[in-house]
Amino acid sequence: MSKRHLLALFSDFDEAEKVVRELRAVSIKGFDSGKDMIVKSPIEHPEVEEFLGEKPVHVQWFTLVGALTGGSLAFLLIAASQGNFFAQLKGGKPIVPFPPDFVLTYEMFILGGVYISVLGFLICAGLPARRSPLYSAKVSEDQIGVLVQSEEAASATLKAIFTKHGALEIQEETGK
Amino acid sequence: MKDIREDIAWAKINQDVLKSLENPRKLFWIILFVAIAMVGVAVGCEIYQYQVGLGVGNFDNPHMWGLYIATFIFWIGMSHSGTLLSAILHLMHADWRKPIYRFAEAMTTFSLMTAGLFVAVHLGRVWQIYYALPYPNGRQVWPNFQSPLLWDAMAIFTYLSSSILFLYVGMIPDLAICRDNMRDCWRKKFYTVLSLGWEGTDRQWRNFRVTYLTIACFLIPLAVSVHSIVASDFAMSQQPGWHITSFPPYFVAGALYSGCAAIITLFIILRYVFKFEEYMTLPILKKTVRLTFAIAMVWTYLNFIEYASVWYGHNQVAKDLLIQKATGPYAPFWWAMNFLGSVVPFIMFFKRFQTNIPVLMVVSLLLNLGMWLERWMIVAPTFSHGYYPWTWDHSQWPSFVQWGIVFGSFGWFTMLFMVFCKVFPSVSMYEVKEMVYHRSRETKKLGAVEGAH
Amino acid sequence: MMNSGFDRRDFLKVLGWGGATVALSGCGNGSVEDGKETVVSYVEAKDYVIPSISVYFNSTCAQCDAGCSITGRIREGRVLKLEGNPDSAINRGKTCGLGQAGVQHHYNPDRVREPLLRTGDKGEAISWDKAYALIAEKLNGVQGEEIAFLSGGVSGHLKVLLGNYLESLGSRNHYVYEAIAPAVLRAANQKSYGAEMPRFSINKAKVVLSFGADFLGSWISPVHFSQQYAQFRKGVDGQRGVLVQVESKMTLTGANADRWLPVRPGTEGILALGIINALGTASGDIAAAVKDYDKQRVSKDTGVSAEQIDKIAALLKARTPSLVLVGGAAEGYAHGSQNAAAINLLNHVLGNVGKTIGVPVSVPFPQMSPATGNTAALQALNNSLAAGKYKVLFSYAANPVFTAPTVMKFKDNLAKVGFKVVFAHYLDETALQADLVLPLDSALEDWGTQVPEYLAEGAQINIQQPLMEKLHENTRGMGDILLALVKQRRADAYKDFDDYYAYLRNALLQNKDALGGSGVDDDYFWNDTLSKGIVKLAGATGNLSGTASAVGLTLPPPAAADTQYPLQLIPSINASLRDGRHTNQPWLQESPDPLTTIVWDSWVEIHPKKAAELGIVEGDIVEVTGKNGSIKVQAYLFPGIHPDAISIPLGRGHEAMGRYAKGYGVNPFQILDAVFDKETGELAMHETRVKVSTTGQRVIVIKDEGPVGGKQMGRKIAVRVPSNKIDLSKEI
Amino acid sequence: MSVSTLLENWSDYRHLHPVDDVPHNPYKWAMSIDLDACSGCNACSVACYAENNLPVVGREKFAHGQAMHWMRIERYWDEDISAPGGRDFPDQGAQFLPMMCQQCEAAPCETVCPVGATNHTPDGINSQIYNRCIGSRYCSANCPYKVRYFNWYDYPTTDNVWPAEMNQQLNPDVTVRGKGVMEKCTFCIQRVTVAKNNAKTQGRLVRDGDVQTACQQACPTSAISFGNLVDPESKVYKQWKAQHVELDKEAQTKDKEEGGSDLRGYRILEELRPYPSVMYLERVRETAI
Amino acid sequence: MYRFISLSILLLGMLTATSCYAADAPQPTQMTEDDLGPAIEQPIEFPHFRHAGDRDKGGMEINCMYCHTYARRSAVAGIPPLQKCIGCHQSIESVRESPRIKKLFEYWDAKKAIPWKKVHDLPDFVRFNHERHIERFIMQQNRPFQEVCGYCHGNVKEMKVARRQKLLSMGWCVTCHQKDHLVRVADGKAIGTQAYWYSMHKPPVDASGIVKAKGPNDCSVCHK
Repeated sequence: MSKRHLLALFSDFDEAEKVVRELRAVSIKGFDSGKDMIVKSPIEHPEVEEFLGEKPVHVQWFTLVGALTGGSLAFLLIAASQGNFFAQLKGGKPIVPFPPDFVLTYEMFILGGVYISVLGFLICAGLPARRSPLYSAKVSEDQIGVLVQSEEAASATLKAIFTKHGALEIQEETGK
Repeated sequence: MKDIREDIAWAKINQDVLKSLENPRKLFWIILFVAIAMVGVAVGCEIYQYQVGLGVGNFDNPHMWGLYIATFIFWIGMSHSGTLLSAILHLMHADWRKPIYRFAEAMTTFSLMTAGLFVAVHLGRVWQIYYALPYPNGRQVWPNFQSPLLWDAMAIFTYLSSSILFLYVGMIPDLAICRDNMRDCWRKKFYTVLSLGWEGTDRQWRNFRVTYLTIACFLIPLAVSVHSIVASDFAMSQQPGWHITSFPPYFVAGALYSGCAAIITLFIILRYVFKFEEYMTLPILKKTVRLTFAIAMVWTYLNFIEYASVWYGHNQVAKDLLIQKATGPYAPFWWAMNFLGSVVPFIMFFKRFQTNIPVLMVVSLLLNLGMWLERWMIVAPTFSHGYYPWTWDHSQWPSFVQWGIVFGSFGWFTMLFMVFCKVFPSVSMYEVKEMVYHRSRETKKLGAVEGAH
Repeated sequence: MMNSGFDRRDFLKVLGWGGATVALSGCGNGSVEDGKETVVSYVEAKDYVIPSISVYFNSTCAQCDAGCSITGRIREGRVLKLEGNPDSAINRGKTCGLGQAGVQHHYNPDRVREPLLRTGDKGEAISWDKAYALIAEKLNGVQGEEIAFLSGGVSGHLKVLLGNYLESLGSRNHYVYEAIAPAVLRAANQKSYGAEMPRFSINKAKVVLSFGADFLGSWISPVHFSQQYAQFRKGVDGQRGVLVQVESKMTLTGANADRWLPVRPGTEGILALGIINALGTASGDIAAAVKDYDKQRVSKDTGVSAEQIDKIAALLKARTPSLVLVGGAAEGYAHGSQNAAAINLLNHVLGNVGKTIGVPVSVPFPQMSPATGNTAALQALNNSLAAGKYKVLFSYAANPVFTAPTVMKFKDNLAKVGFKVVFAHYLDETALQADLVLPLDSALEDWGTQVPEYLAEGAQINIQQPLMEKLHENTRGMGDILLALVKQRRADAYKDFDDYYAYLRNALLQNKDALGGSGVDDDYFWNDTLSKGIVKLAGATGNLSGTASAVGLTLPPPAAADTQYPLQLIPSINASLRDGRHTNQPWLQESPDPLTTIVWDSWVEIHPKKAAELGIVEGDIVEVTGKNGSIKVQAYLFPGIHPDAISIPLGRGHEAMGRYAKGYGVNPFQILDAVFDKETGELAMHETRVKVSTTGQRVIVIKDEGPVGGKQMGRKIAVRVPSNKIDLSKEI
Repeated sequence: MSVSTLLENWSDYRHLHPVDDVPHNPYKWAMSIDLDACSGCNACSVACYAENNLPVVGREKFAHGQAMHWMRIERYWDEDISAPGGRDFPDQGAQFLPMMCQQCEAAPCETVCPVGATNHTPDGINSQIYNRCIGSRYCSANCPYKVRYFNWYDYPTTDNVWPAEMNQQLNPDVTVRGKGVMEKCTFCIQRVTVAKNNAKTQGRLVRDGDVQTACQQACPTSAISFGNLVDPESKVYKQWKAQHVELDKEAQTKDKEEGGSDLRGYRILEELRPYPSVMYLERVRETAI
Repeated sequence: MYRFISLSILLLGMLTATSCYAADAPQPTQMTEDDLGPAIEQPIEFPHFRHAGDRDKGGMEINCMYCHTYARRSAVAGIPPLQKCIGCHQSIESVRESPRIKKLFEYWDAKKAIPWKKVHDLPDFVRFNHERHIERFIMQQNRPFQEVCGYCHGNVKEMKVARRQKLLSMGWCVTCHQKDHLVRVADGKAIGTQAYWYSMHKPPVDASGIVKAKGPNDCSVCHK
């Protein structure tokens, strides 16, 4: 059964917050506030996360993996290449000297960390993404948007809630 | 006086910043043209040097290194401020960084790119540079990982790529803004691609926050390590004047120092060229200036600690060199370096100058000159006056080729930077909005409290 | 059969010069380019010829007259390097820098390649036949005494052939001219020892007292003496030899002396007598002669302190045998002979004669023993030229236009000669004056025999043979040329010899028995001789007949102070450049002067004190003015020189000769005064008085030493240990 | 799998050289130079030009300090000569010192080369690999003796360095260095290699005297001796032994004797721990006069 | 949630794989594969197969080193002197009139060296020593010379004009140098004792006293 999207724009966060809280409170058939609601804001906004409720972030796992592999890869590569067939003394130092290898390990540790975290970010944030059907440039300017998807039936109620809280504009997905 | 007006309409922020992509003042084009001309000079010199050999730069035995390495260090140092302002202040939630960190990071990236060039320029056989890259090859030989130069390469590569990522990630929301506001043209496509379809959804923001923070955390130790490694190019060797324990911190301090000075310069230029008076406000400038002054004092301290340790230490050779620096042919530059580095910053000590744009412009330039001299005074005298008296050489000076390439590198940097400002928003719009938002909330709360009386 | 030589010539021919161009292809990572290069291959090859394996041939070094034997390393037909030949008693496998540079004389790009005939002021290349014909034509109808032959020192069969030629011309005018030769010494030695060149045993002496004899640098047979010196330092029975050097300008030997005494220029003889006096062992006329040379006076005259004189005397008494040497510094004055005589006297008094001064040997063939050059010859020639006595002049191995003092007007006098033939390697100053220039083979392409003036141990004849195929088609060996010329006069006498090689082979084989080849097959003997490069033979030993006597020994008092020309000019002899005939060999130009480390240029050495007086600092371009002209040259402050003297090295300042010589430095020969030694008539090189004035220009002196000069700045680099702490004889 | 190689030879890869370690076996090339015999005549230097294809840089470049002499003769005066209050004349002569690459056992130049163009060979020579060098010049920057020379120009193609005839003199066994590479004294490694090859072919080790360096061969006073430091028969070994100079010490025990030792052997800048392979024998100052 | 974990595990696996590769990369990969060089125009099309080839294939089975005689005595194998070709050919009337031999004699009569083109050209400043390799493998180990020569030069006895068969790159040389090669042992001692002891690897001696040693691994052996 098909779902329809609704986008409501609000001028400030207090409005948006009220809407969200209400949407989470009321239970409408064919609409699950947990899954079907997305809040779009022009700035990174702590309150949003607050009133949307806790949602876990996994980037740090990527970071950990990246950093560790980066480091180990560095040390293995370097030590092994120093100990290859051409192993020759240099300046009375051991063939596999620790200080230099550790310096490089350190750098690779960071390199791995950064690269993989960014990779992780893209994966977790689902980027690059196709634009959602309903999008208003206003969001990137100064308004806050609430995007919901629901069944035909529920959309009316949702719209009502939006207008109640003085939505500046409500966009509706044109039916198929 | 406030860092920024709280009643700026968010829409206005967008307009103002986006304007900078459209029509800057005529001055912009003048600067750009001059920069390109400077690059031309450098390219000419490099071609000549490449054809004939490094001898044309007036290198000799013992003057094996010259301005190239000195300037290389200078640019590496320059790059550190971006990280400092952006990453450290970000972790410390100092939100006055927000209007100015974008161009600071750009500066980091571009000065690293400039520094990278000097590695190539310096080499005797640049066409064999790939020998220094660690990759499995048909010769089955590997670079020598014991060499500090290789650590350099690794560190700089890491630093460059990480700070580019940092810059980019931090810019995604703004790119989205550009995308939304651009009329249909190549730019629109361009931004559409770069913004990766950012829509500012809660999920995106959530991961964004964590990632940005993580990278910031990585960048700080990285930045420190980069310049310590550059320092170890010298400190690891036995040469008098180089083999000094305090070199790594000394280098880092110097790096931050020159970086901050450069930020002040660019701050002023951008403020004027792109009419950013609203965002790059005097109070922010003042904060930057104070920060710079603090770092200047740190550098001064480390600088004199270095002299002191050499002076009181038992290494007669190093001591001779120090005396030579202060009295020999390099004396004028050495004293100038100390004056510019340690005395001039005291101008910033006075409140009345902390917001005086012309004065600060001059001062910041002087400080950078001083920092450049510092690098030169680290490299050159040791060569001219090393361990072995028979090989001392006090009469060899860099030729126009070396000077030309150094000169050109500044053009190269400016060119890259100017182009950047034309293509990307050099002020972070979304974060300025955040700043405005939070500030206004504060005041609202205050207002409420007052109302209660 | 005269195969062996030619065989080798063939082998030398078969290979191209491929190797070098390969070597020169820069240091890149040249990719694999199959089929681009061609491989150098043989047509025929002897078994011993293997590509990339060197072959070695012995010959004789012709860079100076010391006669060191050399071994040339040849690969793919190119001589690459010269090493000493260990079998030679003279250099025992060692070489000096000058000798090493022999290859650069051979490969020199500025060598004359074609016979050149003067047309106007240009030289036109002509064929050899034409050249010979021309000479014949010019000689025709010219009296013998109207023909003169100027040459440097010659010996061996070349000398014989030359003699025959002159004889065939009916000319007795053979002038043997060496710009810097110990001619005064020879005369003095003849007087005091009855031999021109007795054998000096530095290695046997415990003390060597040298009056300006630079035996480590350029004196007589430096490589040989260097080896003796090494043994002398190790010491006889555990006592390290002590070297005392007396001279007004420090030579390389002086720099190695344990005690270097700067004497007032020209007072060496006085010091010698003073020492004899201080020894107090002399008797008879000697005692009489030296009685009024008491310490105080001598010290006043010479500037050597009285106690120093005592010390030396004491040392000479305590350690015997000792050896006293006379060098250029003592010879170069109007009273040079007296100086030398006085110094030789010291040897008699010390009883060194027969101990460290030994009986000379000579080759049993007087006609081959060297005709030693001197400067008196130049004077004589110059006078005759001035008188316009000569219609034809040959010149070989001499460059008088460069080395004769301008005041002698040699160049102008030379112009009076109708036809001037110069046998030359380079177009040097003299060659440029010639009407006909004949290009010579280099010493590494030519055949010859040579007998050194100073024979180290037994008598020996040095063989000179080609180390590689001729570099330039149209050069000829001096021997071949002379042979051709003499054939013009006496065709039948020489008809058996179609070239000098044949002549040489024949000449040696004739005396096989005397040369220790009795009963040996000719070819074997000949090949053996060639492979050895030396013929050792029982030498005729003379005897030292000289008796100690001071009769007629009168030394002038030191020259009175000259207000107009206060300074004595000492033209110093650089071990590698000598009289300037090797200046066009870049290695020598770039090898720093041992004492000043200056390269590629001339300089004037001034004592720092004197310089301070005159307000001169290093690098000032100063004008050195004498009675006969002046030269501008950079100043170098040098502690090793008497404050009343300045010194300019000889050998540089060429106006011709080649790319590496022309226009570098100045030529002090130009401003020498024409003062001659009273007895021998030798040019007194040190008798020129000059004044020095600044010109206001200043340059950076191009030298190897750093801005702190010879200081070690407290580093432990070159260290000395007192001799009483160590025993060198125990060392390995 | 090289990780296994790594683990197998771990102790090898980690041990300290040259301290607590025998010098190379079977060869360790070393030199000793008797400064009392050296007369500073420059023969060695010229011989080196001849053997090793050194370019004559000419007047201008020499003036710029770009000379290429691998072996340079240094001339020192006593410190007080013509110094205030000092002697006016060097009445005890000068001191000459032939200075060339000291072939350090723990060479500061080796560690810092980014591409490993200079290594320590198994027979203890500090090798310079021209076609690996990229010209970062770090090695020279780190060399306390400053005996490394850089090709600032492309000498093979420079006028009058090797004009047509002269390049026929070039030694085919030695690379002619082009623009942008570092070079230095190699202990005439081309000669050493030939000697080693011949020895191997005959199934023996190189004997003392099989190989001479160009400078040693020329030296008129035989002040230079060169040989294998681990061969008890070699002259160099005996000299080092007699002088109590040990390769792997930064301060010789003999120097600790009070009043200084009565032996002449010393190494220059030993205290920096490069463990040079060239021992100098002090020049003797005569006390009799 | 879980897909994140699984993703990171995937990443982990991926990167450890890379690092294993990285650790392995430093060792030379076996590079024995052929690499045919360009066909080269020679002044005279010298038919190797006819001289060195097997009898049944119409060859004469002449030993490589009969003509390339320098190979065992010096660093370069060298091209035989013209006189050597003539030495045989003047007495072989049968082919005397064939165009190639005619050409040969033209050169001989003119006493001109034949400008052979170089077939095996190493990069500049690499110095390969034939003598050592022949000593080591033919003289000491008595391996058939065609195998030893052929290792680098390919199966010449079946070629007409010689042509490069192998890569001859540094890596290619190394793959052979790092193998353990037999050292002939005289009275229980490896010939030249430690002369085969390169860098710090002492040659392994097994129970039967057989010594094996690697090739030299130090740069200055080939690059001088």
